[in-house]
Amino acid sequence: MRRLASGMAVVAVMAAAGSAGCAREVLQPVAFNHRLHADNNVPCLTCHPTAATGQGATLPAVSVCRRCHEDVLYEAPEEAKIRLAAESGHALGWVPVFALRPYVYFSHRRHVTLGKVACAACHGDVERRSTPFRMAAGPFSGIRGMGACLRCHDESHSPYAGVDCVDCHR
Amino acid sequence: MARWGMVIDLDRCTGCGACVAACKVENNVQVVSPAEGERGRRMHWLRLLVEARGEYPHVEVRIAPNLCMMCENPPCTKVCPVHATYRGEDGLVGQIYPRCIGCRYCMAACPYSVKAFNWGSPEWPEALLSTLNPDVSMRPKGVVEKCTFCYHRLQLGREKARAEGRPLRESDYQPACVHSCPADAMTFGDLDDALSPAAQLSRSTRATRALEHLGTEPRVFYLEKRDAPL
Amino acid sequence: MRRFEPDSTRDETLFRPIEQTGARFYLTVSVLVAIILFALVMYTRQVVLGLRVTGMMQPVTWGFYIVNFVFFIGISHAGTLISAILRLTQAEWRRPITRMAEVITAIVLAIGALHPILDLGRPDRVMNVFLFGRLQSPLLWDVTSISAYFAASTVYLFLPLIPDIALIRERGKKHRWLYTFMSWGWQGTPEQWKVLTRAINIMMIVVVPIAVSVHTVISYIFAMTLQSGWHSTIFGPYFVVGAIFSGIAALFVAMIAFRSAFRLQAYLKLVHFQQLAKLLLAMSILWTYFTFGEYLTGYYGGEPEEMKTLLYKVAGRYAPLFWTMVVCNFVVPVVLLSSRRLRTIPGILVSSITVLIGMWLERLIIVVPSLENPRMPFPGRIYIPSLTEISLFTGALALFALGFVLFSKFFPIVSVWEVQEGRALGKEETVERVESYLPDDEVSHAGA
Amino acid sequence: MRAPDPHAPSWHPRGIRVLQILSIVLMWAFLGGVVAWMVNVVQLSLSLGDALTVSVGISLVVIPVYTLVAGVLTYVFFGLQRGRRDPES
Repeated sequence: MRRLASGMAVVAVMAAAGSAGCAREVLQPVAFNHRLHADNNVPCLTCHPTAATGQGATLPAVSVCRRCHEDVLYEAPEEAKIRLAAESGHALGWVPVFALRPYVYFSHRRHVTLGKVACAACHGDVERRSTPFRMAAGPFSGIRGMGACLRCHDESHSPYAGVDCVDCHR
Repeated sequence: MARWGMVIDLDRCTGCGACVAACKVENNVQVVSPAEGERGRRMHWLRLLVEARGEYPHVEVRIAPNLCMMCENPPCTKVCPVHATYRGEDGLVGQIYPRCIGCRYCMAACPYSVKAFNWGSPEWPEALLSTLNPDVSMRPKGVVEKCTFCYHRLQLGREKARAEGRPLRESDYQPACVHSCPADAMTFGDLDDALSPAAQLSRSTRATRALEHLGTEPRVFYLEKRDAPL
Repeated sequence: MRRFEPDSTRDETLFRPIEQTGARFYLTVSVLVAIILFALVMYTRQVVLGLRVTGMMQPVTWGFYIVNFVFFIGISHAGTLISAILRLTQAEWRRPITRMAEVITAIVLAIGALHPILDLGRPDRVMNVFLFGRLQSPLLWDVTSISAYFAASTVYLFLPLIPDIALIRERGKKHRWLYTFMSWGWQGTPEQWKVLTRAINIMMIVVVPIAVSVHTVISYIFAMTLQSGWHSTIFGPYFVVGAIFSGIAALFVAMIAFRSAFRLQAYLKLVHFQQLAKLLLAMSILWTYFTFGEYLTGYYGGEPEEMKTLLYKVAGRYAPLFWTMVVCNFVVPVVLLSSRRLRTIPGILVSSITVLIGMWLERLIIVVPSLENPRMPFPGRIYIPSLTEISLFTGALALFALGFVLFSKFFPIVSVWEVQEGRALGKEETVERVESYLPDDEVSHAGA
Repeated sequence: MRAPDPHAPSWHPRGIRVLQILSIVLMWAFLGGVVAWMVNVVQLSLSLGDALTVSVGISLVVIPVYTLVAGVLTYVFFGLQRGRRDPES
């Protein structure tokens, strides 16, 4: 069975239109610089380890940051926020920017560990990003709708890249 | 591709309802208030069919778990106006909640009455929230849902087998109802694999299928009671 | 070609309701609007709370909304189908009737088509039908067929309206720009008449098969499933017959209402009613024949699940409704309409109302008992509609009445030019036509 | 709105003309919508291997019916324009 090409395109367009309208601009608690970390050879999985083992790639808790930022590395005010949060015992409060809708099932483990899909394939060039994400999770924000999934799932002939609706919508 | 199917031995079934409970918990099936339940809005993906046959004093009570029959020729998928219910690549009948418009035509067309409709928004008591299965979505109000043969378990099984670099084994994939049956009345497996217990039981002379005359070709077999009057 | 000039100064009675607005009009409209607003509130509540505000449940997943859908679409057949048949057969008595029949179709079709949306659990996803539609589903057959019928019957209502719109424009008493716009430059020249007559002739032929297809595919919603009481081959024609039957009854009610409200006694005479009543009588008998055939085959076959539903209808819980339906659809119309003495306007009104009730019951008896008796045993449930469903039903009826009242405020409810044409040419044409039927006499035959 | 002289235009004739043309364009836009819908549905059934013959068959009936209705309407519209006594007014 081959998949819904045109219908999906329509939905993707509508979703794009919807996300443009719905995504709200937010301020991340820390002006996190992905580029700086990547350049210092910190791979994605260091801070988002569940991407390899679980369903979701979670946002790091303060304790994860503190593994490196226990002591003062830079005289940067952003780094100070981490120490402050750790001392006060408050969570950092990252605002998720890649959020799945509740009716979509996506396993990071299945893609990252089993499928050997690079993070950038879906998340884009995060490694080259020096400013924090500004848009909060709206419908399909960040991920470019179901069309983005189908780009791999339609063309890859791997027996595991299923294109059955119930694979993701169950 | 495996042809997943189920055999339910009515001789072993005690009607304890473990499968019903297991199904509800596994699949986050909405729990409705007693008042709504009285109004006929109880939701089940699997329910116990209690049927009294014959006339007094020759009465026989037949209890059978009733779930989606995963028909090879499903009457429900034919009538869906929007591709929300369809027969997937595994031959299992799927229901796609984000697509469903809630017209309930599939429910009207299903001769087994196994589809359930979300008459209202699901309301979960605080205490139950932590018991929800993260592998299965919570359906919004206004869509039709039904048994999936615990499709998420098939996916988890496949994933496990792949991680271990071996083919999928029957033990990797058992629906929650089969898993929970204390009387061992339910057998699940590949009906095309001659060695699988499910396939062997489905070829038993006691094996029947519900409403066979309709030509829906269900994948759920019932083994009639041995002492059942004809 | 013989032509006549419609006269905007004659038939004042037909123009009066458009140009004079009385207190009664405002009263009617405000009552109807109030009923509709209440229904709207109830529907909003349903959208917010979900379908649990209705009386539907497992396994009776279709109730009033689908019943009313079938009922309203059925009535729509009044309209265009009857008007087209009467035009096709050149029935001279059609002239004051056709317009009303066509209006019924256009209004009731729009209301009926709304009902499946009322029934949806997710009305916000109704666009999925267009984005991801599946022509294998009988529901999509309905969407295509009903929208085609709506388009065709609206055109069929509009075309014969053009000369009348021009007449109102000439009178120039009201919204001149509206009537100028809608009359499309009509001046009544011979070429324009030729074009219009040809178009009406095409449309009246086109509209008949479309109308038949509409109710056929509505019956297929049920007949295509395997449910007992639904899975029947005669459902297509059975539904079409029922549709025309209820359509004529609705037409009668509208005719009688407008006759007394607008004082149209001079236009809608007893003879018009009696001619159409014969058609109603014929449809009553045809409907009874179909019902008999449908139930006898089910009964004689005696398939257990079929029998369960059948007995539930005729001797079980639905028996009172079933036999009321038989009385309403067969006994009352046959008694009242077959005797010349009883075929009066009150008699026709009574039988039309009973037919409407009976046909509504027929739709109910088709939809609900089959669902209350699924093939697999299900703890017995009885469908009782909730206030939401009842108020939406009354709302739909009020919307129908409002549509009719508003139409009659803008356009003549009796086709002025057709009545005048009948006066000017009808007699002559009929004589000519009848003469053409008669055997030629020996002399002229020999001469030819 | 009520002009004393019934022949005096109470609305700019060109505005009405535009509205009339718009109404006929609307009918064709509707037809276009139906055709697009049918094409989409047939395409879907093709990509899903889902009752293609039925879909093509139904669309082959539906599209001509709509075209006919739109055609009749257009025929009347232009027929009435051509048949006017004073075409320029």
